[in-house]
Amino acid sequence: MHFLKTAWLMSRLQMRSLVLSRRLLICVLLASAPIAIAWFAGGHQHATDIVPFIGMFLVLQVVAPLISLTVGSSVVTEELENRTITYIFTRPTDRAAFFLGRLASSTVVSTILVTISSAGVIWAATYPQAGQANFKRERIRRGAHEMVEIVRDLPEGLATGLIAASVVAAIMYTLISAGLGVFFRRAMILSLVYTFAIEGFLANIPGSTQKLSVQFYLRSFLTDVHEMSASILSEIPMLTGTTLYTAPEALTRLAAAYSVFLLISALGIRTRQYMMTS
Amino acid sequence: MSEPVISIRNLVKCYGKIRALDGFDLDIPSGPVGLLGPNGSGKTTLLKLLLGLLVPTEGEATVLGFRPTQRRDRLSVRTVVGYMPEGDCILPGMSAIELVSTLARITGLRTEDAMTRAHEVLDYVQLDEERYRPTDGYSTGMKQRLKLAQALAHDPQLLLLDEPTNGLDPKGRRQMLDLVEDLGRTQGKNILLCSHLLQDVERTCDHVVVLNEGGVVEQGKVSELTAAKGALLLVEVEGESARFIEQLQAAGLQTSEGTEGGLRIQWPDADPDADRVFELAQQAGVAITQLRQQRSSLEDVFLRAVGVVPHATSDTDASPSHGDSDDLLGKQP
Amino acid sequence: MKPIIKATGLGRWYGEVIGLNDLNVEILPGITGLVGPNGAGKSTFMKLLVGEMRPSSGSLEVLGHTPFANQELYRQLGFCPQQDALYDHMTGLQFVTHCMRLANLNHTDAKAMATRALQRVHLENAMNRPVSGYSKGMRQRTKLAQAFAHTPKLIIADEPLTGLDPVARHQVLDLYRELGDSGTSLIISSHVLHEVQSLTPRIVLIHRGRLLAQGPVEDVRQLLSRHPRKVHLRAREPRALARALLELPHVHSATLEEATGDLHIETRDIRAFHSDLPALASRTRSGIESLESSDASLDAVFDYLVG
Amino acid sequence: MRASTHTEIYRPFTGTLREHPRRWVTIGVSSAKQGFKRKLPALLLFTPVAIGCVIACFRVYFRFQLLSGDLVNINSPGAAGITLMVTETLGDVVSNIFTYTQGMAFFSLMIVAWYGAGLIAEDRRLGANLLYFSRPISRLDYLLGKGAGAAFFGFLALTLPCLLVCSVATFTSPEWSFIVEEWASILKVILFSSIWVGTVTVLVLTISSLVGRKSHALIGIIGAIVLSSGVSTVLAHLFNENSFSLLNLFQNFERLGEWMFDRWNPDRKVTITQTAAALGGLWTLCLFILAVRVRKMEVVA
Repeated sequence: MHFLKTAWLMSRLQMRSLVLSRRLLICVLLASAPIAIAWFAGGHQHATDIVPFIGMFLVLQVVAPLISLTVGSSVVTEELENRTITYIFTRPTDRAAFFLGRLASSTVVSTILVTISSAGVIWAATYPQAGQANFKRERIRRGAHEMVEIVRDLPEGLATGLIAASVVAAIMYTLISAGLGVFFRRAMILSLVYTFAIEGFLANIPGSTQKLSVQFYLRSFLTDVHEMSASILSEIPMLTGTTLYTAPEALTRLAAAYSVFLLISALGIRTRQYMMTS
Repeated sequence: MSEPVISIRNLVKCYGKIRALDGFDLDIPSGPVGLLGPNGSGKTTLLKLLLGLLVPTEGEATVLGFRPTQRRDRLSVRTVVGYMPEGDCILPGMSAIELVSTLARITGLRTEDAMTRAHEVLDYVQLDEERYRPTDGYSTGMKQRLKLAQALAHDPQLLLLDEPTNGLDPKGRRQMLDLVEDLGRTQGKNILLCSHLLQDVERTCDHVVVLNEGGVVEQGKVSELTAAKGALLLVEVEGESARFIEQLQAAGLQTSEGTEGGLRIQWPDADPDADRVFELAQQAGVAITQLRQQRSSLEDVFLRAVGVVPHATSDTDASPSHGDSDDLLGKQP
Repeated sequence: MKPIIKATGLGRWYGEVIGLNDLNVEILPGITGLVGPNGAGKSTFMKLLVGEMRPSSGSLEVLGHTPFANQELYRQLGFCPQQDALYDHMTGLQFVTHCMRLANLNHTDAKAMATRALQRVHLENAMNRPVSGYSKGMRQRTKLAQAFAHTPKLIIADEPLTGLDPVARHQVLDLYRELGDSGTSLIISSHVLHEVQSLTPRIVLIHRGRLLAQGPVEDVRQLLSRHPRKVHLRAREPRALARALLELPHVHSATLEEATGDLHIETRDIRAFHSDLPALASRTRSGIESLESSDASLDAVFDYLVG
Repeated sequence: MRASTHTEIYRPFTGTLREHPRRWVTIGVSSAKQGFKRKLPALLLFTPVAIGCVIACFRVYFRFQLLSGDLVNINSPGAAGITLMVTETLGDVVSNIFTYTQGMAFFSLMIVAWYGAGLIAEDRRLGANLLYFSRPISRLDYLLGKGAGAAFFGFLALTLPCLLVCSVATFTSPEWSFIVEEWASILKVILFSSIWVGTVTVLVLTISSLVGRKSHALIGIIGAIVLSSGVSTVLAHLFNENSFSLLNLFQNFERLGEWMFDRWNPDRKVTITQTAAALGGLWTLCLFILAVRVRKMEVVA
């Protein structure tokens, strides 16, 4: 019971410090970039071209990891760098509760932001008057209603696939950077290196090593439901030689990896000694 | 007294609504001077104004003939003033010798002079072989001495020292105070020393200025401010003090409990006769371990000046104003 | 009395750097001052005490528990860390309340306790403002408030007086005295030795990662028999007094400082000196004006031991 | 000789201060010196630069050798055709330099970023601004000094190799023809590379002044470059319009070079005025931020 209460307190603390932080501002800017691009592109190209293109290359490969890393790396590292972690670790609380609580808040924040980003891309790309500067105000207000209509017109499953993939991406990458923060001081740089150097490398060379990257599974969500994005993927020469999973398969595997990494991190934080160099 | 080193006329500095300095006049004499005041009393603002880092809202200050409050002298005043800031400050990646010589050259020394000078001041602060090592690994004591060395690099006539003993262990503190004392008393430098440790100021300075809430509340010579008030003897005894007290009272002396322990003996006339006390002690069979004329300490002077009753031991009788005496925002009009 | 802290062969390394080496110490309830030069291992010892680190060798018991991440211990422990770090987006009251809630109190109790603690450190006027606007002294006092708000059995404070102005120093020292009087045990590290001494006679002195001395300062001074005790006297007729004093068997030397007229005496037996002095003074009537023996202070003991 | 002792502990300084010390030079030199202390990153960053420079020099050298007929007898039939072909492939001096600067734009950026990222950020973190501004330096001196320190390494990576290529051309060209006929392009090369180095330096210093650590500044610089070029590429791709490439620093640089060396591609929809305006806008923004931040650093001192 106390464990849950601590976790709740910790998640509230994290939520408050996140909401007021400069990090979140950067994340919001990051999240809005693809939406803005999709909006401007909306007038020039058809939504079925824009959504997979921006969704795949910008949202899933760049924006989702960046937002999740920025938010997730604050879970342990921020307290450690500010050296406020002492106040929590010298209280009768379970350290794992600290980690889980803060991770929960971060995950919620990053998921919301990434989902907004990908949903925004769909909305902006499909909005009838997108890309035109002289739109009228009332049209915007009616936009949400119309969007539902237009999303229905999109090829089947494209919207759900992209949103599902971005939710999963946010959850995964947040844990990765938070978990790295448990074990290493420079979590932010390490997770940047991991996602963009290691994973970018693994995901874009042919062969079964792709299965070691999160990106690979995210692609499964898109191709499984939508032929259009599958055709985009097949245009990338590096991706030949591997077959993607179906969405449920991908989800199970990711869930398994997630639980293992979560367990390792939770155990790690209970046993690791944190040096606060003064 | 000779020409004042620093003279200040009606200096006002406002940050928005807050008046950090509240328009005071002040003449600081030559020699080592202590600048005291609670946190947020305007000490730091004053130092920044004297260095020409801030522009005052009103008023004028003169430092050794320069006017740091004027645009013209804003930079040149810093050639005659050495500043030792509070907190850890180092130039990243440099060794001590590089740091001091670089800063000396920035001040305007020629390259060859700067190198010689850097070695001399580092000798003075006793940074020996360490001077060739990067400063990142220095201990607090070494960093503090390095900071003093860089302030001395251009042989300034006035030194502004901000908390030079902060964070030092007893040995480091003694070394630092020895240096400050030598600079002020033997080398004849003008020093303005800010410190929260009143013992440091008492030891190294001849003169003190107490700031509070942006104004000067007390200034004068340390010896005069702490001069003995009346004939009061403070005695510490070992053994049966009850009998001793009885005997003292029988001899017509008033006694009371001292604030820091011990026994206060009030003498009827100005010149106390301690031999008499020893005589009575011998009769009472007690040993005397400590005997001195009561002087007020600098702490008493300080606490009185900033409006706190000295030795207010319980929380309740402390005056309400000092609850946030170090509270900058609490001074809004 | 049962010791609150018991360290046996305690050691801690950071790679090849030694932090603490074979430390054996028992600390009894009450106020204890932890002193030592920079880098002596004080901070390491504190970190081991509050369970931020595990020892590399030996064992450590605090209130009967091994400290590392031990929830049982943290119920009875308050820690005031050295670093000037607080959650800047919170108000003082929110911060202390938050700490109390982590100690498993419900919101109402936590808030009441936090308010009381903040009042005791004189922050009642500032406690509803964000911590980011606090001065250094106010931050120190906030840290202190969170350490004692839940009435722990033991409070550990690492350099709690740094950055405080004399007024706040005075108040905080008084608060420590009160806490000590009310039966809380305190372990306080500080570099300003006379302040430690004004709080407590009992010290633990660590140097180069080893225990150098422990116990009441006066007793420690007695053990340092190879340094004769020094006494400073000022008298109307110092020469006559010096001559008389040198006849005492335990007086080692007498030096007269020409410039000030101060008389410095070295004696092997300070007790005998003190008890002989009244007789001698009243016999010679040399007009003693002051008598001080400064080298029994913690400062002096520290100097003799650490050098 | 008269006996004397010199046991004084503190020696007063008897010299005089310079009348007009160039204080920013001191800061620049000391910043550059700090950069030289770390050997490994220097080795890694300067290796591609050195390789590129050697290749360019060799091509220029080979070309003039061919033209002068030392290697192949021009008079022999057939050889003339081959010589012409090879020299055409090797390109003239200016185009070699131009190719080099384009290839090294990214590396020179990384070099300036590596050496410049910490210059202001670390100063603030370690409180060095307190020490600097207690000296008689103005904010401009400070900025110039820091800028000079970072730009020095950009100069090493870009301007110096270009000058090397020019000097190789000068010495190998027959009868000093290169320096006689094309002296103006040497000046252009210097100007062009200085513009790039200056722009990059200002950008790096600005980001450095906004964050508190060197690593954050590096992340910020890389992020800013990657994001701006990514976004401009995506936009340009989606709209088939080149004006979005104004957002891309590298492409602006390329266009500026094309204009200066008379290689303007008529297909470009962007005019040189627009490019200049984009670069000018960047400078203005950066200098404004720097002015505000350094002012704050002085007062917080």
